Amino acid sequence: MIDFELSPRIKATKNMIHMFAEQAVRPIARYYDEHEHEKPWDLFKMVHKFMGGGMAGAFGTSGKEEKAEKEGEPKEKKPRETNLAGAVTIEEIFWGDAGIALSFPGPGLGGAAVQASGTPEQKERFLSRFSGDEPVWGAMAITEPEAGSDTANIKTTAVLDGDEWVLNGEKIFVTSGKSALEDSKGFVVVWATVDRKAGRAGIKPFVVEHGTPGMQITKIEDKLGIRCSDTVSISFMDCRIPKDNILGSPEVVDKTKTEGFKKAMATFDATRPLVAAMAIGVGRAALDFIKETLKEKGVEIRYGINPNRMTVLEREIMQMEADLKAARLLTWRAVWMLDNGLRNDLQASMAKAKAGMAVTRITQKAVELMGPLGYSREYLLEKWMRDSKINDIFEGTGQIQLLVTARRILGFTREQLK
Amino acid sequence: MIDFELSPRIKATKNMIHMFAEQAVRPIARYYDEHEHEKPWDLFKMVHKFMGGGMAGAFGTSGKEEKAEKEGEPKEKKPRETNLAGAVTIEEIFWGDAGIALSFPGPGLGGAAVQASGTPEQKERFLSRFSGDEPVWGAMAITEPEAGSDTANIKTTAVLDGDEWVLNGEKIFVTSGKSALEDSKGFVVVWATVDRKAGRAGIKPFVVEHGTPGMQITKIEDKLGIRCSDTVSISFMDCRIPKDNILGSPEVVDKTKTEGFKKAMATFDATRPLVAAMAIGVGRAALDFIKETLKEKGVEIRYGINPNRMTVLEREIMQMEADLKAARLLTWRAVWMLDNGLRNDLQASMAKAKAGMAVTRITQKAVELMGPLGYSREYLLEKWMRDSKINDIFEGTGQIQLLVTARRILGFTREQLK
Amino acid sequence: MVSFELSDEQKMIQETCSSFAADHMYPAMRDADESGEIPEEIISRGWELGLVGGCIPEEYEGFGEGLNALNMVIALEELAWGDLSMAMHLLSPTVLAFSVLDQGTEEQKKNLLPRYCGEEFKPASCALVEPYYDFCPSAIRTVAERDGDEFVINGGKCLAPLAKESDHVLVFAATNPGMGFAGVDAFVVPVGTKGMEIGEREKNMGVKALATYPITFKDCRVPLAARLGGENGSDFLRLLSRSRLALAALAVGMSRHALEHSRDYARERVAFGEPIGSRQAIAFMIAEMAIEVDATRLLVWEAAWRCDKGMDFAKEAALAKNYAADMAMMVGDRSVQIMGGHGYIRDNPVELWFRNARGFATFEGMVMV
Amino acid sequence: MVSFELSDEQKMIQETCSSFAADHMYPAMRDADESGEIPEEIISRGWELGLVGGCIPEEYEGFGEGLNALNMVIALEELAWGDLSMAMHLLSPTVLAFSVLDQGTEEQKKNLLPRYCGEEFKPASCALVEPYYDFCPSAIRTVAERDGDEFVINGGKCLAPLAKESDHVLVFAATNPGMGFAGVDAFVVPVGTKGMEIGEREKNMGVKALATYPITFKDCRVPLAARLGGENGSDFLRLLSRSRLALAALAVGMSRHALEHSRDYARERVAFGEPIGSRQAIAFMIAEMAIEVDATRLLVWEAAWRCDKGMDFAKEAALAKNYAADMAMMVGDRSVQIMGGHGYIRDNPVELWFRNARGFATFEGMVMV
Repeated sequence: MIDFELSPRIKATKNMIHMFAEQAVRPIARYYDEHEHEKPWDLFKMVHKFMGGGMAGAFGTSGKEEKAEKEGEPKEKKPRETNLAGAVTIEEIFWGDAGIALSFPGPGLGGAAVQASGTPEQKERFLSRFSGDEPVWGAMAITEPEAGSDTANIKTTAVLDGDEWVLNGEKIFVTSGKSALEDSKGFVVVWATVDRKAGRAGIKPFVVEHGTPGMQITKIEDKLGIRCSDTVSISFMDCRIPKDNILGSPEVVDKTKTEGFKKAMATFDATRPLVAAMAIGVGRAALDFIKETLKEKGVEIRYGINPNRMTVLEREIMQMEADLKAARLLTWRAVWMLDNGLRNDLQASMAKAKAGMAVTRITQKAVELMGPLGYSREYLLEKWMRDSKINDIFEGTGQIQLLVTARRILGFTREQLK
Repeated sequence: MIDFELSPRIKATKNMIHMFAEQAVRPIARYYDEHEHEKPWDLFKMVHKFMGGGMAGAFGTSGKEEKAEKEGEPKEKKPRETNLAGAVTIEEIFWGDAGIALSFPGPGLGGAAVQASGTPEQKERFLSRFSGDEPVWGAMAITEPEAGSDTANIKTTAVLDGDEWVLNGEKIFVTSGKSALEDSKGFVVVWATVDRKAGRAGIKPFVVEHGTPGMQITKIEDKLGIRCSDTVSISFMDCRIPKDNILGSPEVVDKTKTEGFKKAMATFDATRPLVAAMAIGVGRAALDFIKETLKEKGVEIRYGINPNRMTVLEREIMQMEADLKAARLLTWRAVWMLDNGLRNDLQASMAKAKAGMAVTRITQKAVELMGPLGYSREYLLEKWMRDSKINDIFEGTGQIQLLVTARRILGFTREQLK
Repeated sequence: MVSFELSDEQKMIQETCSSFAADHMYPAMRDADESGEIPEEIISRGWELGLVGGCIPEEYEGFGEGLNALNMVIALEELAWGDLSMAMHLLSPTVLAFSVLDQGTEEQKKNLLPRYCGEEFKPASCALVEPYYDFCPSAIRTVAERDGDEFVINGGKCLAPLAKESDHVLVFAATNPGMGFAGVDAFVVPVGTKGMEIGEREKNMGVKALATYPITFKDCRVPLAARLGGENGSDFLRLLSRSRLALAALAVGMSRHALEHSRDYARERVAFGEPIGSRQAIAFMIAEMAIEVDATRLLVWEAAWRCDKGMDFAKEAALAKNYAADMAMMVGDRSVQIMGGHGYIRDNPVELWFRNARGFATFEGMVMV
Repeated sequence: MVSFELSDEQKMIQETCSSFAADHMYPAMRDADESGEIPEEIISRGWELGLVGGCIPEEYEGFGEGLNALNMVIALEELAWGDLSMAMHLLSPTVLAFSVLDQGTEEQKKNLLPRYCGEEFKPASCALVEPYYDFCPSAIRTVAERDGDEFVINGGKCLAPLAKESDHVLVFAATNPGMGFAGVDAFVVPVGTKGMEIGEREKNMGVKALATYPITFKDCRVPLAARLGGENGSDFLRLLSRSRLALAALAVGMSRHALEHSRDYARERVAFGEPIGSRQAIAFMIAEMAIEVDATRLLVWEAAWRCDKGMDFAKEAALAKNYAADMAMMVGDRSVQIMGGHGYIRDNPVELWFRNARGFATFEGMVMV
């Protein structure tokens, strides 16, 4: 039965999170943009205390929720809302500030990988820490200087030596890598190949604990936006980790079946719509700013009249609203499918592609429409334009999303449509 | 010395052609849209009489001009304006009506090919007819049912048998094919391969005279727009033509050098900006329609104010004007380079890509902006939207133009950027 | 609780309409466009789907439980996949019938609704759009002035579907000019009423198989009872919004077909040794088309859902309709572009969708959910 | 007769500015943006190009033959290729100097022009933009009322370049509010004049190395002679249009650099076994960027040519400036997109161009040809 009404539970969370975003996040957004590499520790502690990594719905589930999930089958009949709740929550928190929200403690993508491919023992060992007293971060290291979107081309190696895997290589663009490895007792999930010749099939995820010798943060990036969130480069030089820190089977199955990789992709299918929700939150912030500005000036928007009789401002706002709503509905559809155990890789890519492109356009247009107010750092609009650009880039650029979408629609393989 | 002032000679022609377009072409535009496959013979006779195929500047030069040219070297120092004159003239005539203008008598692309690759004897033999008393058409047959933009994949064969070439195959999308072969004593230049294995190198242009046995028009297309211009399919079944009707050398030079093909491409480099000029003419017609409608209503366009304070109508018009002007300037640059003996393949593609996309957008937007007046066949606006779409398609689609542009800018070969 | 799953009833509607569109409408689309005629038989078969009568309660001789916007937009999407002109012809009675059902007086319901519950297709027309480049439903120029126990209508309309073929036309006129949407009323005017003149059939760029007419009103007098809703009048913005949902749904259906056609062509057509869809330029166009078709459908569903829930949906309907008009033109244009020269030829369907698509920016009223 | 060939003088200007931009400006661009400071040495070297003095005739101690819009837009394109902030800093005196040269009284010329012909860089500011979201040059809110033999200026301005560093600010104010462009005059106001308060340096998203300031006017009194053009006043739309040509030319230069950077990156960066430029999605982006950069340059050239010919060029300048602002944002956005994650990092120049690009929609005045 088609329905767009959020359940009471989600509504309540939404309101709570919105209040939090408005009162605790928005006010400090500018400070952490101007003071790159500083961290809002008080906020982190509060987030950790009251949300118990709930925000981590963003990137996999927290220890607590994880337990809850064990009970039900993955494809249980009675409808679940975990991912929808995640999307709704994320939109609200990112409405507050993208950089700060991205820097929140929690299992992150690393946790999601453990969640997706870890054994019960591993889940216990790696995820339980997120329910502890202190904020902890999990991170994921895939990208390499020469790889970019080309994750199949990973050069970092993992060699089994007795009871240990020995990692060598360099990773870049690790979100919250510093938080996980230096600021807390966290870990990073590192994607490395156990067999270069095996291509995708040889690529496996390994959990590397904070403070493991041979692992070093070599660079902390200065960025266009989302500056509160640290993005680091990590080098691995003969970095030794326990044999059972590999996620999933160490077997290199035949080259067509790329189980390890599929798991990673499964992680992305789950997170992609959530990244879309992030974009939508920022876009909504920009739209709200414009609408409030106009309200103050007593300018009303005449929805419903002939669009060609509107002012440029009115029509732009109408288009922004429609684009934002369209992106949100595509996102809700993708998470709803996930919650209902339906394959959603196509819909997830559609949602992220739409949200990423819509919101970069919306924020860029918003800055233009607000003229000097838009361009000035006295207001947050220009920051949202900088922050939102990341949504068309990370977790797969807009182009990658279109490629995935096109392949599924045309029924082409990766080889047929490069 | 940068200068945008048209020479007095071109200005005079421009004004003359505009008057002609307004008084002789525009009034009958709707009739020949509603009566597809009928032809304005009186107009053709007049065009032939007074312009002596001058309009054919559109597609190569008329017999007369052709003679004139023999005197000067191709790369003579003193500035020539032939192609600029062509572009300016074409914009005016297509402002009148695209379908009718495309159907005008003259050497057309076929003549241009003779011009580009014919021997003096061939030029005399094939082009002199255009200075005769009766309107005559030349046509070009390249596209095949299975080829499309993929001209290298031509399957029509030409086999030398004694003193004759024997052609077999089928061609589609031959502009003015009926006019050339059935309505007048014209010819069609047919691109056929003398050696399939040789790929591009094996493809040669052959002149086939009207009424040659074995050549038959198999289909006359019903089209979205430009209905006054006939587009036909032609089949060749053991069609025999004199040995010396081949243009250029029959030798299949080594596969990297594709001389015959280069000539064809040279033809396109010359005609592409002229196709851009066609688009600009139609786009200007649409823009003029809107501006006159607004003028009647006493609505003035406030150029110069903050674009975001404009009405949607004002801003759209401003963008249409800028796009149209940009396309025209890119086109003028491309023909200016040609007139000055500079390689212009990049600029020609840029101009056509810009003009094609700008004008399809302009005409589609114009119909929207004019509401019921735009959608009604009582006015010509809807026709211009249909006509202009061809400009983003024929002589190489917008995508092909972007591909050519990108290859040149990136310095990639056809193999490096497919 | 959020769900994107169709009810069994909706799935049934979708399947029935979908197969009717595929088996009967689409095969006749091209001929209908070229000839301007829709085969009787398709309409009578289409009428058997019972889409109109299925909304009218038994007390008015129908066999339904009243209006359901969601069910109807699902049906409309499928029908427009088949052919836009036929869908709009078949559903021409909706504007009058559904407006009366939604906001008519009991008397109006009893008199009018039974006409649209019969075995036979029963056309009805509506006159909203006016022949001005800047026509706007909030600034209608046709006026209805009260004069004693009559209303006197003056003005001009266009794009009135099947006006000549119908017994009644639902005419929208300003009773309070300058009051925007609130100043507009609807009037049930019998065809043949003195002062109402239906002109020659219009020639449009698209929907060529749909007969539309201009109508002029010169001191056309109708009784007070002709006003929809009687003394209280009616909520024009609500009716307008319902029609916008219908138009947006039609745009989704037609565009979906254009997308599917482009997809199949891009998969099969070979150039430069590979299917053209294996090149990013074409592939990305198709991906964007798919994203926008789905996006529009969801905007329509959400607005229709709000409508059925009794929430305010005027803004949502306006956003959806405007978004749908832009989307349809983008998709229509690309479906031609992807076929290249073949797309420009009337042997293929895409140029027809290209012409139809542009209409959505101008259409208002004409069909309703 | 139509020609696209630069004169020898223009080629010379182009080469000189181009090598200065490559050798001195671009290498310092990133540091200047991060620190907000432009090295003295770059400005003094840039001043040696003689772009300002080269327009001022000898009678006013310059060494030029007066204003030449075409020459100047060619120079500006090259300088913006090097760095936008530095170019705008270096040319900050143009608005005052060129306005006076173009429309000042003989007295104003004699007093002011020699200041900008010296060996040393001499800043000058202008105050046109106002801190309202809907600021429009045709509806300036800062007013200058005549009171006896003085004008009294009241209002607020922003984005006044180098205001604190300058001796004079050219202030645009409405002498006839409501009269649109015709109601605006320019006033030469010495920094320090009572009632004119220059606020703290502004923080902008882009052009971070360019010092801009807000200025408030509270009953700021200036003599009648301070009005540009004296009793007759001046042609504001003409001055505005000249500044629009300058801004559009700067947008072309900066965008051209972003295009070249994207082109080189797309050629060299390998992913999935091939240069990313060998994929149509990226390649077509670059082709469109190239087309739009060239298109904008030609719009600017044509408008500048009209200006130099003494034709009306206000409309052309507005079209070019607006087109340039859209183009710059498109190019800036894509230059980041093409680099992916690397484009988001401040090690690379593209994010800086992305931030600068958005400014052109808001900038008015600030620099002039």
